[in-house]
Amino acid sequence: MIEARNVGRLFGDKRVLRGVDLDVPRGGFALVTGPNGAGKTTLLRMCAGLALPSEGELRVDVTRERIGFLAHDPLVYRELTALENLDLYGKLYRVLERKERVGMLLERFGLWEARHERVGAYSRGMTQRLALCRVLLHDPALLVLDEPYTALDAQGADLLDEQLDELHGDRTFLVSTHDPERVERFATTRLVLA
Amino acid sequence: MIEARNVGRLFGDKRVLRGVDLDVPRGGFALVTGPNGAGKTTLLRMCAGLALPSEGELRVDVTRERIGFLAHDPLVYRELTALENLDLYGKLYRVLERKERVGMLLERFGLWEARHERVGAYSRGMTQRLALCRVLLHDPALLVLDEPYTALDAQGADLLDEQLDELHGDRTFLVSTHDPERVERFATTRLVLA
Amino acid sequence: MRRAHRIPLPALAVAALVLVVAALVLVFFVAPNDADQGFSQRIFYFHVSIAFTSYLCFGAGAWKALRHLWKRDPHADLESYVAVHQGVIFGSLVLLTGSIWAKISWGHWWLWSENQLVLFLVLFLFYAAYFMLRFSVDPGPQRANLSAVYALFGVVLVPVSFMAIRLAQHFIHPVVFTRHGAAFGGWILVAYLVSQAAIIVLAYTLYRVELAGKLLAARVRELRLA
Amino acid sequence: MNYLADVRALARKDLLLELRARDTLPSMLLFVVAVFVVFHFALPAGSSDRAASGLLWVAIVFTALLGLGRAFVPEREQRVLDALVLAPCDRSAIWLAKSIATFAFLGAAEVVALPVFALFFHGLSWSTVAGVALADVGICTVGTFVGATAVVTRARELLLPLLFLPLAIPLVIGGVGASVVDAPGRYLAFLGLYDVLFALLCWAAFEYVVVE
Amino acid sequence: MNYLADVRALARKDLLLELRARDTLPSMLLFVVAVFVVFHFALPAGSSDRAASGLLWVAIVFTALLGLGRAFVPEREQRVLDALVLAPCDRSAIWLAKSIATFAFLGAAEVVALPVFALFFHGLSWSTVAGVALADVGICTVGTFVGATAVVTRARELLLPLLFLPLAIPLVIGGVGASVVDAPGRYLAFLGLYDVLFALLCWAAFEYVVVE
Ligand code: HEM
Ligand SMILES: Nc1ncnc2c1ncn2[C@@H]1O[C@H](COP(=O)(O)OP(=O)(O)OP(=O)(O)O)[C@@H](O)[C@H]1O
Ligand SMILES: Nc1ncnc2c1ncn2[C@@H]1O[C@H](COP(=O)(O)OP(=O)(O)OP(=O)(O)O)[C@@H](O)[C@H]1O
Ligand SMILES: [Mg+2]
Ligand SMILES: [Mg+2]
Repeated sequence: MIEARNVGRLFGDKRVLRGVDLDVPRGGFALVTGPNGAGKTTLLRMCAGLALPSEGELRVDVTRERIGFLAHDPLVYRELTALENLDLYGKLYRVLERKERVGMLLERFGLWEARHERVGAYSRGMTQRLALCRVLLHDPALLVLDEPYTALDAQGADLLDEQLDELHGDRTFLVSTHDPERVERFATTRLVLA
Repeated sequence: MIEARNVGRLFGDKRVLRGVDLDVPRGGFALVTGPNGAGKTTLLRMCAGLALPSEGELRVDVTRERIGFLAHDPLVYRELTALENLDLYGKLYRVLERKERVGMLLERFGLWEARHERVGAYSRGMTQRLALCRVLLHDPALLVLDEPYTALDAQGADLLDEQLDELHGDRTFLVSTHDPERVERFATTRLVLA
Repeated sequence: MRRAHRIPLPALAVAALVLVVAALVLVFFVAPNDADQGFSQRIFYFHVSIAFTSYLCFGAGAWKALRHLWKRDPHADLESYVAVHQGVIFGSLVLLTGSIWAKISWGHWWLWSENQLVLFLVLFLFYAAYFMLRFSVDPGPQRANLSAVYALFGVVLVPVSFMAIRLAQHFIHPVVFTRHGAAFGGWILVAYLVSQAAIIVLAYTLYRVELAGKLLAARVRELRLA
Repeated sequence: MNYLADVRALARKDLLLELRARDTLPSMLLFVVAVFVVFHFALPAGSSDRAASGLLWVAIVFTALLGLGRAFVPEREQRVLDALVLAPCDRSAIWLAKSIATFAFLGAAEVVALPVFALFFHGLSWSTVAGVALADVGICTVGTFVGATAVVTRARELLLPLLFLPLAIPLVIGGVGASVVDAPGRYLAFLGLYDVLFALLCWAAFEYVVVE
Repeated sequence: MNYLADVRALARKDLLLELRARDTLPSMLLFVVAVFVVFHFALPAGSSDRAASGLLWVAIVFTALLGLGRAFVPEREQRVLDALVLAPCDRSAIWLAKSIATFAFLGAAEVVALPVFALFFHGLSWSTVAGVALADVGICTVGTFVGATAVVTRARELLLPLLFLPLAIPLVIGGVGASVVDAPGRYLAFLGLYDVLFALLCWAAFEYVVVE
């Protein structure tokens, strides 16, 4: 699914990644770790198609609409409600049974009661939950998750575990984290950036 | 240092906190936990002086310049460099030996090499480290830290542990977290919001 | 392979030098004095050649931009930028020579009533903004894309602005080929053509020099970062 | 059809955002009113028609510029543009939807401004209205494109007018022409040509602005 | 003295932010020239002096609105205003510093624009320059105040334009008056009075705007 050969990335004159090799087969689960500033986010953005490598070759074998990308920012409009945000993405991704799925996800992530509130008024954890809803909404084949456990409480983290449990094996995962124990049991590939 | 009696807070018609009682003596360490959306951030903002309780009484016995507040957002200018940001806060807080302290903190949190880069180009963990530098810069007597471990790698978390070790007992702490084990050993007061 | 049968740079430089000298000789010693403007009219040979050349440069920049967007030709971004840069340099010279000429023959450095001048100013402003744009993005694929897109906008803007000026129905000044009709022949024509050739070759030489320098700098940077 | 559905969903979102936050339209209205106040004092009574319609065009271009400066603010604040770019819709739909929303705001401002103008200064000819409508299309298509560009750069705010004004000058010429001459056909045709040309260009090139 | 030091540090930060986007001054020059080119095409050659000074005022109002719209963007983007409010400095220093910075940018733009204007259109009378300077003060003090209000009120609502419109129009009237009438004294005095009055008001009220 993902094949990186000697990938490097520069920002201006600054080298952020060098010689990264990565192979994630369909259904694999790649765990990316490394200290702050190692380039995890940069690598994930490239795999999601938001940036290009400066060197090397990167192949991601999946069309854009089958990718779900969880970034550091929640990527939702602060002035819209949760419902309006998910509805918009549902339309753009042409999700079948859109309204039903939106309702189901909001309920699953405990946001149903708050669905009519401005996202700007959400707490950080609620925003992260909404971002997860956004990512799962169109049932992607490749999930690129950048520190997905951030800001989640214990129950939220368990929820995410369940989701991973359910999807893992079937979908391909590329996950970065500072707490590798949490997802260690899923991992089929490990990449440590330095 | 902090004395809350039956504190409540409403946003519009929405009740976020109700009947919170909290006593943190000088030198105490209060640990605030609770699920996403429980009102931890709201409480911490009130204690830092950024919001007022809608009900009840809240007394914080320290002047504004002796408070250090770590928020969800790093509260630094993205278009300035780390050095420029810290220098600005150093001036506003009239920090003695400002330049030296800024240098010391940048080095301690591993940002010295990146001191001349725009904060906007920092990785998330680097930004969190900078936010910690900002909070410690004026050597506050009351530290209000909202999920301080977020986005830090193992080494960064250890650094923060060290800082807490060093300051604890001497300074007063009000810390919210989703990972209470990490700071359990410091805690003198525990508040669980629901 | 496209680069293999390029004219070597030294040969170009020599050709440019020879042509410029020839043009200077023709313009100042051979071509006859203009009937109503006298000696100052000789600036015309350069003014017009430079104006034409700057349009050529903008066109070349757009062509390279298209190659970047379309073929992802790895050098095209730099080539496009250098071409536009030359265009802006020559554009400044148009403003300069034009202004000098205007001061001599009209007594003003600048006339707002001459729409042709204002049009050129508009284009000049646009390409100046192109530079601002390019310098406010970090080097990388994004900068290459944005530069290319605006280089294309520029060449679309040129004819559109021309049309707009025509529509504005004011007196439009550079109508040499009709106004001077009969007088435009003989040595005048030769002098003009040689100056035009000289300026074009000069521009191409400068383009190649700048490009070589930029490529070298890029190579050095690559080696340093490797 | 999917394309149109995408455009509709995206444009609806922009209208909703404006309804929620009301960031753009009020400042456009403020500016238009201020311009008319200025000219109410500055233009001697009985100024030529030509001067008055010139003023109208100045007001339109700058009001549009104010609106365009805010067009992509919601996307920039939280980097939402990344998510839109990742969505399977054609990228040009993002541009088209934003253009339509901007057009709606500009149109709304003009619905207020034109009658006020007609009242204070000088009647309105149908050709002026047609010219304004055609020029609006050009302003919004090109302006949105430039606005998206300005978002991804660092100099952002200042870059927008710098890139936009030279591109808008043909529109001003065409618009003023359409409102002052007796036979505005050629000017209107020119505006239409401009719209088609630049809309096509923007449509084809937008992809390169938002992705690397 | 500490107060002044705070104001200095804060204003310096704004200037730094501005200069970060490198070529600010050249782009300002380009911007001014572009604006005049638009005016050139909009207004017939040889329009009256009064029309020309009307244009000048339109340009100034526009630049001011553009500047004010972005004045608090850096603070809003990351909620940095919270940190400033927590800092031990007097809150009014935040307002004063921002006003000074905005004034500096507006002033810099005008230092470029006024000579260009004088050169291209029409000499400058001293009363115009005085009117511009006085109006700038009012625009920046009131505008900054309103801008800050807009940042902190969560649902930014209609506040900015609703407040700013009635507050700014008197300045526009006074300024235009000062540059078109023969005896501008009364207008200038009015502008001065306005400045003093509103500066005091803003200075005293700012604290209540930024904290609960
Ligand atoms: C688009 C770029 C320009 C082109 C293609 C162009 C072309 C020409 C041509 C062909 C002539 C000869 C006209 C004649 O002899 O009747 C001319 C004359 C002249 N140009 Fe330009 N020009 C350009 C821009 C400018 C600019 C920017 C200025 C001034 C700042 C300028 C000032 C003049 C003057 C003063 C003359 C002499 C006119 C006369 O006295 O007959 N031109 N230009
Ligand atoms: N747009 C950019 N311009 C310049 N440098 C950048 C940019 N984005 C990232 N960087 C730099 O690249 C390096 C890696 O950043 P990245 O965000 O990929 O790290 P990360 O591994 O995700 O770190 P973290 O664990 O803190 O999230 C950092 O040093 C950062 O400063
Ligand atoms: N400005 C606001 N307007 C309206 N509601 C708000 C506002 N700020 C917070 N809330 C609401 O208050 C509740 C508590 O938010 P708060 O941010 O304090 O939670 P938290 O405990 O910090 O959660 P998390 O663990 O996710 O950070 C949430 O339901 C949130 O929607
Ligand atoms: Mg990261
Ligand atoms: Mg919180």
